[in-house]
Amino acid sequence: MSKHDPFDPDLVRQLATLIAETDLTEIEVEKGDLRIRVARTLTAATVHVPVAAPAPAAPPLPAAAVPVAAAESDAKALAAHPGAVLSPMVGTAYRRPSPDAKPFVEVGSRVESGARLLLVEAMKTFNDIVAPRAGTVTAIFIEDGQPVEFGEPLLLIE
Amino acid sequence: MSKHDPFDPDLVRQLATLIAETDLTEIEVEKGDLRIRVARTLTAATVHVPVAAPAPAAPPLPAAAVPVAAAESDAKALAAHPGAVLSPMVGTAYRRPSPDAKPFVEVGSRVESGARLLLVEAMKTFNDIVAPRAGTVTAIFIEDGQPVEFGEPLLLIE
Amino acid sequence: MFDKILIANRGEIALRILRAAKELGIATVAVHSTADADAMHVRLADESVCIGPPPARDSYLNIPQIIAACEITGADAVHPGYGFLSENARFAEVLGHHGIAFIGPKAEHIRVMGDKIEAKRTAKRLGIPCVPGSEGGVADPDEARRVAAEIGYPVLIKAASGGGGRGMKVARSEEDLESALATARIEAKAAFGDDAVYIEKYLEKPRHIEVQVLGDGRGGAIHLAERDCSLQRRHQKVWEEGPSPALNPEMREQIGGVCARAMQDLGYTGAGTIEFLYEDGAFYFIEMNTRIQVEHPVTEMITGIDLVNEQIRVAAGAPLSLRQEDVRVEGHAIECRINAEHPATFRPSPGTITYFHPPGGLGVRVDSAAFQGYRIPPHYDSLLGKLIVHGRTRNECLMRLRRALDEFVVDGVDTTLPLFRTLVRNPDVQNGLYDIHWLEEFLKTGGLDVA
Amino acid sequence: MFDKILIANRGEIALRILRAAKELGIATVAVHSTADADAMHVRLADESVCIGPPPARDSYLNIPQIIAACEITGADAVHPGYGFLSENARFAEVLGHHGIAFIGPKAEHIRVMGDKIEAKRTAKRLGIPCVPGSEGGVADPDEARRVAAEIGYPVLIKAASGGGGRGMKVARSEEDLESALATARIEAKAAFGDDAVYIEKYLEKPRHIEVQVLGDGRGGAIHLAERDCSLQRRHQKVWEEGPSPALNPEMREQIGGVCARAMQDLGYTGAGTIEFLYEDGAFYFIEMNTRIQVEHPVTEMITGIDLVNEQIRVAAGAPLSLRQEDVRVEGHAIECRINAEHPATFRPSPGTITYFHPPGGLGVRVDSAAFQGYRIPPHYDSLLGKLIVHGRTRNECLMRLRRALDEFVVDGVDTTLPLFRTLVRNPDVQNGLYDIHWLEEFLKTGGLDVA
Repeated sequence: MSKHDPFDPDLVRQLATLIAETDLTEIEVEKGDLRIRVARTLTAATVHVPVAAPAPAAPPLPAAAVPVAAAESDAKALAAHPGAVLSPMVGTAYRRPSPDAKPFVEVGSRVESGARLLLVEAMKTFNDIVAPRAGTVTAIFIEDGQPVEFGEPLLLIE
Repeated sequence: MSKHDPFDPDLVRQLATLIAETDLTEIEVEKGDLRIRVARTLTAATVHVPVAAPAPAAPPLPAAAVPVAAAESDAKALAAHPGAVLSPMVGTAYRRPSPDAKPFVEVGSRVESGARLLLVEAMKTFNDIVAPRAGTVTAIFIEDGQPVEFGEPLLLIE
Repeated sequence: MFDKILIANRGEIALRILRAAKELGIATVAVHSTADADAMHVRLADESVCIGPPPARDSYLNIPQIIAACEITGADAVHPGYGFLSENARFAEVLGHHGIAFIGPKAEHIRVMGDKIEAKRTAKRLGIPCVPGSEGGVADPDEARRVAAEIGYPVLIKAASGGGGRGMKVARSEEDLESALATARIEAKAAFGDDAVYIEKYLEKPRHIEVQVLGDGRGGAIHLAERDCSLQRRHQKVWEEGPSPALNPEMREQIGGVCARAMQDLGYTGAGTIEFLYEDGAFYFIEMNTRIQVEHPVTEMITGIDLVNEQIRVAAGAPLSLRQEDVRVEGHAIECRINAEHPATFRPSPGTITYFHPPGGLGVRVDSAAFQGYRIPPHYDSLLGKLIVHGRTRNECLMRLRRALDEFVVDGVDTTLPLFRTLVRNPDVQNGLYDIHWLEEFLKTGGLDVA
Repeated sequence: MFDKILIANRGEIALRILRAAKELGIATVAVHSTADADAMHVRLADESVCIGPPPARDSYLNIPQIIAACEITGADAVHPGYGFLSENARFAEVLGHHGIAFIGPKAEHIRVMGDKIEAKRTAKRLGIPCVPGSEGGVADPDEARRVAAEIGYPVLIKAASGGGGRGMKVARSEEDLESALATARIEAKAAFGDDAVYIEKYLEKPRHIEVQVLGDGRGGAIHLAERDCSLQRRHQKVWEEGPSPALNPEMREQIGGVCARAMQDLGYTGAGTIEFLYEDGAFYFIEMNTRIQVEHPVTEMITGIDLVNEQIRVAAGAPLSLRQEDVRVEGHAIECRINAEHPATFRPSPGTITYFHPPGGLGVRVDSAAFQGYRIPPHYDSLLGKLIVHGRTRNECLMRLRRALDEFVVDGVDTTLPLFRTLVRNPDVQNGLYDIHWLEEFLKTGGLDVA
């Protein structure tokens, strides 16, 4: 998993404590598009401390599909980051208003809520992606002109 | 998302209490976009004395086959008992040398090693089943004239 | 042939389309809502695009998002499956404006058949038999008597402005007619503020029989025999089979020929289904579905023809791969729609499939996007998969279906498997003696023996 | 018809027989070793009897235990599957003595075909083409030259007392013959103490082609076309298909007719396979298997005939359900034997299957007794299941096989699935250009691209 923690490990620890303190074998919490599930096998004496990415009991994948799925689970982890700005639509993302203009933002840019961050073009229409809150752009995940899907993380504002 | 605290731990504790006090194995609560699910695996309170045979991760069975399988797992448990005398062959078990004779042994009979316990008939041949060790017959699992399979527990000597 | 097909659907039909495309060597794009990110067809597709949140209107019905997904992936054709946008004429048109092929009929044919009145008018014009009745409102008892005598009793008197069964009266003989007419008028007036009524033939115990057609869009069209989908619950098909136990080869040829010629006249493109009620040797048009249907595998099993493959070929401008004389019905096939529902209460049962073991062996086909560990989302229909069984005779098919149902294991969610295990052992079903009311009656009278 | 069939086998073929019996409404008894108590066919059978410990000689080959299992369950017929007791004439006889039907041919036919020399003699008598050669030993170079000229070069000179490839020399032309003969004599003398040699036609790049036959035991017999099983590794078939890419319909009719007439003359009962080497348009008898074969589903997929069903019917005294003119070869089928083995080293991989997801959809059949959670015992062969795919053409079949292989997931043990994913993409395989040496060569030259 990359440097950007998709969720607070303390949350998992807290759930682990809860599962140990109660008689439960499984706790699942879902809020928005974050879903965390912790489970404990009764026979196993030790509690697994940091549960890996929230991929509960993902079945094995046909060989051909594995790389795709791996990439997807990274994206999922990023999407769960509280500072992530997600694409509200399918289209092509642009970082600048025209090919020879400067990018709207760079890593390190300080932005106000409502500031233009990117454009997403779909069906010949350019749609503004604006900052949902004030903060500093700490990462940009997309290249200029890259296709993006719904819910794909575009950048981080922290 | 109230990011570091998407749920109230007390709610999980409360559900854990509920699950313990009721007969449930699973509670799922969904409200708005928050969903919490807690589960508990029911472990049998008592330990099976004759250790259950190694039936690892037996998959669920087609409905039709369930009763047969249940009976089989009982037999397996018995077969693992250290005092069990198992049938060395497929055939029909008889408890007495002829229809009007007395049974070779009854529950409570004290037997020496090598004593005749039963006959198993297969292909018109009667085969002696003898005591593998001295002891007391504490249980007889078969009826007179009952078909038996290989490895089926016939009686217990303790 | 297309280079890349975008599959604008989900569940088992998305997987079905993906399989057909792969077998043609065509690349695939899966589009999906956030709820379907782990779906089988998403995993198996060459590319996938998340197009929106779980509600269908924001994802699977969201035309701009689907067009955008075509644009970013370079898909040159879209297969709409069934449901969702499959019978949306505007979608077909918008795709056309963007230079993307719609794998389905022309927009005008979708539109005509999507309008009940227009569809019936078109069917009549094409020589497809419809329910006989008064052309318009019936003014007085004398006219009613004349019309009723012409179409034969029993007849149904229906409010012209009606719907939902209100203002409908059955007259079983001429003696009943006058009072039924009067009552219907009063009820129609009370319910709809309009006492105009019309008369049509009343079918008491019809079967639902539908004819599969394929057209090349240039005047070539064939039929692929019929399916009998009479076993329904709340107008949802539950069990489909082909050929119909009620038809003989002559009747099959006759109605099939009528449908094929109608599609030739229409210049229809791709796969379609002409649905009929059938009673006492006569067919009565209900509607035409201008798309692939859930139960299409029944036809594939008895004819050996891959319908989705034909859809794709025809949409790409290729001719049909066969002529009418190449179509041969062999044996018998039955499809059971296995839903994630309680088998007696039919309450949907979304959740995680903790164990999944489909049946196999000779003559058994499973079309399902389910797998062990799959979480059935609560947002969509409850179809978990389809079990389709073929046998050389209807009896062999039933015996094979019985053993296949007994092998099928799905744990973690309720399924309708126990219902089918009961149906396959029912004498009426075994004898093919059922109509569209049979299953409802059977369920009402507690016929389902579920532990 | 029988009331209860005891299945004297294990694994996928036990399940295959169980399915056929269920579909005929016949009760089933599974017999099993202690290692197979959790097997799928044991779970699905009406009754099961444990007949011994894991070693096959103490269980699946233990005739008295199997007879006793028949006695205590009241089974009136035994299906032996393949391997184990399936070609044991004494077993068939002992069953007969106990009044239990053996689902297979008469004991005398098993015996004749089980003896290599007797089998070849019988084949010749019945007009089945054999490898031409000197009838007995060849005394001198002149006789050798005469025989060789008659059968055509290249020829093989074989030690009469030989075996295992020792004392074998190939002569490609008359110039080679004298020295090859001398060398073979010397080697034969050294190896076996006997310098007698004989000559037969040498096949350089033969294919393995086999004809499926069915007999009613009363002089009626038909053939069901051929299977091409040339893709072998260490004489084990790996990939089987039908029809053979090397035959045309006339050749199929010709060799099939020869085999069917031979079986009519023999009065053969049930299913059998006549195996040939095939080179340059000619067939050379190898042996006849007097049982159902692993690869029988290939024939079932292209003819629509249920071979195990026919075996049971015929053993019960019923006639075959069809005549020669009813047999029609439709499309193409390929079977892949999925073994629990490492795909490159072929090391067996017993263990627990932690995930099992077979492919589905149109034209795909899986015959497997595996399931998620199944523990493959180390005592028996490594066949995990068979994937059989049908298409209207060989190309469609290959494309479908490719997509089915990509859908098939087996975790927890190694499988040969990756080998088949490579083979289905290989140009020689795609073009059907292979002989019985092809796969060994392919593996030797590192053709397998396994991650």
